[in-house]
Amino acid sequence: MIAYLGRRLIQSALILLGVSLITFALLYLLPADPVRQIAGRSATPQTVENIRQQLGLDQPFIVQYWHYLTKLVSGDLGRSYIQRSEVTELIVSRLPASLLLMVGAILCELLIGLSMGLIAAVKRGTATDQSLMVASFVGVSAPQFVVGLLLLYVFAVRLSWFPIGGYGTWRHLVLPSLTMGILGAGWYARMMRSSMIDVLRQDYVRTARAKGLARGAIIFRHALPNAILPVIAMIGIDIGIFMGGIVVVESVFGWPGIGQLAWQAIQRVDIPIIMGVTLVSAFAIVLGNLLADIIAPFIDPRIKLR
Amino acid sequence: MPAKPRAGVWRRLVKRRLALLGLVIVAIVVAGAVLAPWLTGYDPNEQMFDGLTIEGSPLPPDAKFWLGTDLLGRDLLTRILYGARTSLIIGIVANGVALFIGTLVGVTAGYFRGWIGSALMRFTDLMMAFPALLLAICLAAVFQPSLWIVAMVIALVNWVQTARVIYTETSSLAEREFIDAERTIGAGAPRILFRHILPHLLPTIIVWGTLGISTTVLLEATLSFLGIGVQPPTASWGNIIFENQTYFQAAPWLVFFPGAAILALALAFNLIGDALRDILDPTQRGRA
Amino acid sequence: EDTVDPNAKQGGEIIATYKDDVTTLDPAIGYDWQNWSMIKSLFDGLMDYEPGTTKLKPDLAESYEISPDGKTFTFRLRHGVKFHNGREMTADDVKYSLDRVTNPKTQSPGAGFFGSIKGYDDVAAGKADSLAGVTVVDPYTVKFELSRPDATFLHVMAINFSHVVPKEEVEKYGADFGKHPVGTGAFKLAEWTLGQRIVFERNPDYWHKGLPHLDKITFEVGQEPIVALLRLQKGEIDLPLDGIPPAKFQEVMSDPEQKARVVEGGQLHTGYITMNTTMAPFDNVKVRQAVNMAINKARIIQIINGRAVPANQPLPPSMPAYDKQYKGYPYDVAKAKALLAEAGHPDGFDTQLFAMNTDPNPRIAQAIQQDLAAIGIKASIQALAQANVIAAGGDKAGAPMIWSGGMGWIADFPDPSNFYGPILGCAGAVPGGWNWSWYCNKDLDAKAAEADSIVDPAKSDERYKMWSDIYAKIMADAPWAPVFNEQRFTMKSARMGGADNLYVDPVHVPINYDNVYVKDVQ
Amino acid sequence: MNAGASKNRPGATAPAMAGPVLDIANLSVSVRGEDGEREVVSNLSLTLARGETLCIAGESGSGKSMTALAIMQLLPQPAARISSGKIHLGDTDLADLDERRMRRIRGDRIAMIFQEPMTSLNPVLSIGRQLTESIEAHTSLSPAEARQRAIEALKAVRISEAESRLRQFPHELSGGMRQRVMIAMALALKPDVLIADEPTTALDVTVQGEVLELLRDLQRQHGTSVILITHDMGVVAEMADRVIIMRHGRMVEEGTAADIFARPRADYTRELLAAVPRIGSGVGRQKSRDVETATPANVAMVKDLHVRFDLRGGVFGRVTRRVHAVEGVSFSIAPNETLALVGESGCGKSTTAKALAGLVPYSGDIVVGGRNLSGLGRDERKAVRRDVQMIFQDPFASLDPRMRVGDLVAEPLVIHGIASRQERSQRVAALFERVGLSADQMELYPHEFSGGQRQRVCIARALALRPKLIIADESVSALDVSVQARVLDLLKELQREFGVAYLFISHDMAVVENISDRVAVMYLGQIVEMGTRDQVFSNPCHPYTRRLIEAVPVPDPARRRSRFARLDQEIPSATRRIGEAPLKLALQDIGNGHLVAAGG
Ligand SMILES: Nc1ncnc2c1ncn2[C@@H]1O[C@H](COP(=O)(O)OP(=O)(O)OP(=O)(O)O)[C@@H](O)[C@H]1O
Ligand SMILES: Nc1ncnc2c1ncn2[C@@H]1O[C@H](COP(=O)(O)OP(=O)(O)OP(=O)(O)O)[C@@H](O)[C@H]1O
Ligand SMILES: [Mg+2]
Ligand SMILES: [Mg+2]
Repeated sequence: MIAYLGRRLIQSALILLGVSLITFALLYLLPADPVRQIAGRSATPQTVENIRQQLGLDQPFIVQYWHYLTKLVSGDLGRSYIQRSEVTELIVSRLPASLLLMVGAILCELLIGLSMGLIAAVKRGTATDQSLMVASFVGVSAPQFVVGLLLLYVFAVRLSWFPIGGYGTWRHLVLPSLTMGILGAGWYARMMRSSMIDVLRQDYVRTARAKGLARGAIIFRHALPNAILPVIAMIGIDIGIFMGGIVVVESVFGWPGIGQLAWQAIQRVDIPIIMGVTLVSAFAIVLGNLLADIIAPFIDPRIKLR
Repeated sequence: MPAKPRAGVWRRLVKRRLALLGLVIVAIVVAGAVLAPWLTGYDPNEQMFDGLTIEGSPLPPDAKFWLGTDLLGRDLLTRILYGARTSLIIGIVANGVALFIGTLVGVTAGYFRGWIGSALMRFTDLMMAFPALLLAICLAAVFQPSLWIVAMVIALVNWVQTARVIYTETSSLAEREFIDAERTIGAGAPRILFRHILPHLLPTIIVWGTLGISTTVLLEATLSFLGIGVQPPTASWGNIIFENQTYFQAAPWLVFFPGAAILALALAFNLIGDALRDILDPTQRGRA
Repeated sequence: EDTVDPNAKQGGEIIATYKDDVTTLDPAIGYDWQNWSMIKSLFDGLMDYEPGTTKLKPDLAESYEISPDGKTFTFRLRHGVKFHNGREMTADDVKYSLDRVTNPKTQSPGAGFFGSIKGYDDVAAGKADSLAGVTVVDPYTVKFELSRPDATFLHVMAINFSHVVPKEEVEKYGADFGKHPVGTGAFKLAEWTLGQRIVFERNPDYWHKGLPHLDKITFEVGQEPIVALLRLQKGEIDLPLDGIPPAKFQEVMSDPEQKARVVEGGQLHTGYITMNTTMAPFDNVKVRQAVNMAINKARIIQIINGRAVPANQPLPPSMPAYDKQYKGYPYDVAKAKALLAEAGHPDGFDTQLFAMNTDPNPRIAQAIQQDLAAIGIKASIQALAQANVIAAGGDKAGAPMIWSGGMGWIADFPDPSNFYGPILGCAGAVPGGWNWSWYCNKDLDAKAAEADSIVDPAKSDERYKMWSDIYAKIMADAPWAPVFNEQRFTMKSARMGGADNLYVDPVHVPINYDNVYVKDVQ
Repeated sequence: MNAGASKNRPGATAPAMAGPVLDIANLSVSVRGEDGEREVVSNLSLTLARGETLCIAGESGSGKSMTALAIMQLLPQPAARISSGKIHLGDTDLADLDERRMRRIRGDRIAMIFQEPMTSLNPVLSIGRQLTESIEAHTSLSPAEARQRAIEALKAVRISEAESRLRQFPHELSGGMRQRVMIAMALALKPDVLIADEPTTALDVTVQGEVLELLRDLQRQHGTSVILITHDMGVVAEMADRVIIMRHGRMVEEGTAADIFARPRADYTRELLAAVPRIGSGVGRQKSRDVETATPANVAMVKDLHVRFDLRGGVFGRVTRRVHAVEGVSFSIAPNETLALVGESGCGKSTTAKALAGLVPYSGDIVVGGRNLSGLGRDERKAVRRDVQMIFQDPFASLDPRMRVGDLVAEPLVIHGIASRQERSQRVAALFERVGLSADQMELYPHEFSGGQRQRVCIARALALRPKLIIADESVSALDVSVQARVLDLLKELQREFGVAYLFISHDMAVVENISDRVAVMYLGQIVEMGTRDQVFSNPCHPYTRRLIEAVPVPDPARRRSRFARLDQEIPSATRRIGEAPLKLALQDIGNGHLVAAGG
């Protein structure tokens, strides 16, 4: 276990290194000049040059990347070009909102997706099954921003059940989480259904039935834990999808998370922030996958961490 | 005698109600895209003088503009029809390229173990760790967006999942006994790959292909929504929504119709893909 | 001493919203729409403007003197002005603040404004730490020596970059001073939750008695304009400061109750199309003139719901030196075509039009595209993130045409010269510069320098006349096609009080926080 | 409970108790398929007396499992249903009982054990949980009492350290132990009827003996009635009081075990019995030929073969443990000779075969046709490869399901560039005929054949290149006895005709005795005994060999054993830490080339 963790951590570090290198290279190739963003429109060429030097942006790529890495090792993500504050501080201040949203979204998709999938699998072939699956398809196929705008319009503007935007109480969380969750819920419903149908065909379910167990016990105790495994693995991958979706959903709902931060930074070529957010996201994804892998043996004792 | 494999896939597809619905939708969209010039009397980019109110507001659907006009006074129906071209091109090209890269990487990594395989898979892991949309945004910023660039960006982002799936499948195929059997009769890697592994991957590739189209169309829409998609005035369903999204209350038709179009197309491909998955799955063969 | 609104009520709190997070509140750095007037409320400069107008007045300075040659400015400081930390502001702070803003290490985007101060070049080059031209005569007197007469210098002393900061606090927070601003202004920062809210609290020790009126302003950020407006309609907030979203404009303006709460005003803004005068075929003045005649400005203004007035010259109407007599190029497609033909392009040509990718700019670009198509110019649109457009513009071979919207020129201070230097003068026509039409007319540069050396306020009309001429000449060369001057529409809650012009203050953009008040306090 | 306690066993006496426990009358089960409904059990009637063991035997697909599932009301839904008939358990007719009431009967009054111990237990629940839940479902015992009952049940099936086993998960147990847990689970509530559907088919012979023994014991104690489904006539002979033979969903014969074996009435029964391989009746060749050590004439020679699989672990993924799958195996095969490799699951038989076929990297020497494989280039190796062909255990898995069988058989010719297209198809047609298939079947896909036919396709494919050696890895294990017999005959015939040598891998001692010239017994990656068939079977010297032979159930109720040889422990693992190589056994010649490992 320890060895496994150690190895996974090394792998993760390498992945993060790769991510940082690629992002850094992409940003280096960007035609837009960050210095011009900082210097503003009244700057003299002298000022521009000064700033370029100050930021080390006149250095060759390798040198710049090396500087970035060495600082990164000590946890220093640099300072935002535009905001001038520590990227770490900016991200830390916005991360809770994004994490909250992510947790909300995961809850939504698990709650909706898993129960839909479960019901559909148990009622396989019936009208319930079919309508649930069509619903899940719609969920998978709906563009997030359309869903977001629609939910906003119906539940916040028209019905006033939830606030229109912003951040703070659980009521603020509902609509954005739902928006992010619906897509995943569709996937999970389908995955859960097929996984569950598969599990319900297994010999051990037959054994459980042969023992005369009640239906509930068979479904929830015998089938569910087996069926949920592929879903757990998905949650890790999901985090990557969320990190993308966050940009859209946060902007629709004015949610103060890192998605908005990233989007603003991209608009203004604020490289340290883009780097920071990318790395944090990549870290979250890697961590999510790691967690999924670590949780798996607790659900399925056959799985050994090796 | 049971049906020969793949013979009758089409027939079985058509027999499923949902798949049929999907096929019909795709057919409608394709027809709309191809026949756009004959279906509407307007030019997709023509900003009509009578397409806006005096105050500059778009017109709701009426007899003249069936689906209303957009913020520049263009006929929305026409733009949606022409936008279908973009969305389909992106869906097919981007997805095709993604599928190709994904299959190539997945098969190579899955069949050839050793350093090539693990290097490829580590790279895939790395790409998985990228927040996809963020990567797309960065890429879109580096290359100035055009239809083809957007397609390539989407492909570069989307091949990863395919590679993963194909990898898993290839490595389990490579473990199958009949592959061992091929080796014992002296079959070389090319033969095994092309004659024996690829045909088995075909259902997966087809299914991912169809499912991927919907993902791709959605991603293009999202990129357009963020203003880094296909360039105006070229219409794509995504950028129609993007241009008009703030009007979703004042002029809901501007978001509703293209949104419904995206949903319908994505839904259609999902339905087809799902049905294909069932039909092509050998373990399902012979089942009712 | 200027007046305080006698009807103003003291106290009360308001909530204002912005979409984007506030980047920094450091006066040497902040250069955004959001933080511009926030900084003005936290800090003060030697000069300021009468609230709601473009009229200069002394602020931290009690009075000033200008030497006859226009090269020495002596300011006498107000006594008893205290920083938020309680220390009294003195002439040393003034000098420190200017040394700081010009020091390259500060990376101030506004350093260039101080180019006329003696010793600026040395500081900018890193050869000196201190501006030789700024001397502390006594704790309440500070003297500026310029290397050339500079008619805009009093404006420069009013812009944020020259606002006075306390050395000890700057040193304490270092690069984070922007997050912990301490100034002499009407408000002080009470809370800043990144990405969520900024809270301003009334500065009880503000030197200007009776100001500010409000006890507290909460800025909520990250709010989409449309959400902000909905919240305003529900009475949750008072000031949606990104304005009325286009999608809602019609609805608001057609409701008399809401319309009554909308304040309309001019803005020191011009939206224009640049044409790269070094790139064929735009190196031909006739082509540029043709473009000027091809643009249907009325239609474009219709697209943005009539929230602008057509422009025919670089300067906006509310700017001194705006030439009311100037008629500009008429909208005349036939003539435009003829001009194109004369220029050797009877069938038009292919080109590119760059624009920023946020609404409504892509739409405006498409309208322009259609207008150009009418005379045969086939322009493909490049709708890019702001940074990329700016990069293309600063590259001599980068962008044939750029629609300036979203990045367009909003004046730093209400002086005609402010529309010239970086965006139309030779100084800006350098790689990375902001003169995207790469228009460089040495004669005009000389004329501009001459105009700006007329420092005597009494001769300002003469100076303005010179500037009007300069802009007229520019229009003859037509490096730009001015399209419109945006009007500002600020909507407020019913409880907000204060003169209308405070809500469309030309300098305190978007509004003047110090002088507004709420009507519902006891 | 005391009902059966006093009963004497063994003995084929008809059960004395009045009134059957289970009475099935005219049961028909039909299955809906693509081409309509099909009866898979037709008009089956049977009774089961208290304390009796009823064996249902018959070829694969004859409807045995369907019958069992019908009794349990566990027919696969919605495909299968009981179309008519009654199933009386005491007074209740199970056939039309609602699900809720049926649930109370399942597990409590009728219990069932399934074929696959590996998949019949829920992998994610602990043994204890799975045991106690059925107890709790049917009794009002407290959790602690249920646990106690579970421990007793585990002890009853002779699982050591029963208490700590409760916390273990199925995958931590061996196949035999899992099947014992299944039995414990089934018997914990002392049901009236126990249905065991091929309970030992998936197990090694030695473990099979264990489990059968246990079933018998428990039945003796509790007087449970047992329906035992099997296709192994040996098991039938060992276990049955009465036997039912089924074919195509119908009962073809019913009678006491002694009657069935001694005086089969139906033709099919006779056919079935004739096909059963028996130890000691090997009719292959009378005399075992003498075998010399490696001569150039040998088609293949293996010397000191080692195959090890590295298991990685640790932070840097270094090799920490190693599976010593094959540890220094040496043998040689002469032309026209059959060498059998026997041993229990996991002892390294397949790995040896794979090394020989070039499918796994190995160390040591493999010489084929006088050429050492390790020294050859790619093309040469490909050429040598032609001489060694392989037939796998599962004919279905070893044929690419997406190719026509004709193409599959032609493929080796294509790869080696033999013959023109036309000649090829002629040759393939000839091969098809040779292995007993018709040439027009070339157009079909593998799934359109039966298991035996598929194996014939594999054989044809192996023969296509005219190899000198064919490796048959458990090639007949998956087949029905009758089919198995036919395939074995085919193999022998082909040997006579073409003079091919076989490396015949099997765990079934009876089959081995039938076909082999020489036998090598493998244990933990090493050969522990090797000699001619007669040497090994009439004079097994190594204890392990002896145990293997003894464990084979004899298909003759008259020779029923009172006890099976007990396995003293589970087979030790071939996985070891780095640096801990297993002890190398030295083989001693005890005369005439009969090699036996010293010590044992
Ligand atoms: N789920 C199912 N759906 C359709 N047909 C089935 C299903 N299960 C079994 N059958 C068919 O029912 C028939 C009887 O099968 P059954 O499993 O009872 O055979 P069996 O005698 O147990 O064979 P084996 O020895 O191989 O276990 C077979 O022809 C089989 O193909
Ligand atoms: N690729 C592999 N990696 C690791 N271990 C392996 C591998 N292949 C086989 N083994 C191990 O090697 C040992 C010998 O396996 P092998 O398949 O040769 O046994 P076998 O005698 O053929 O058994 P069976 O009768 O079950 O087929 C077993 O412990 C097995 O788990
Ligand atoms: Mg069966
Ligand atoms: Mg084996």
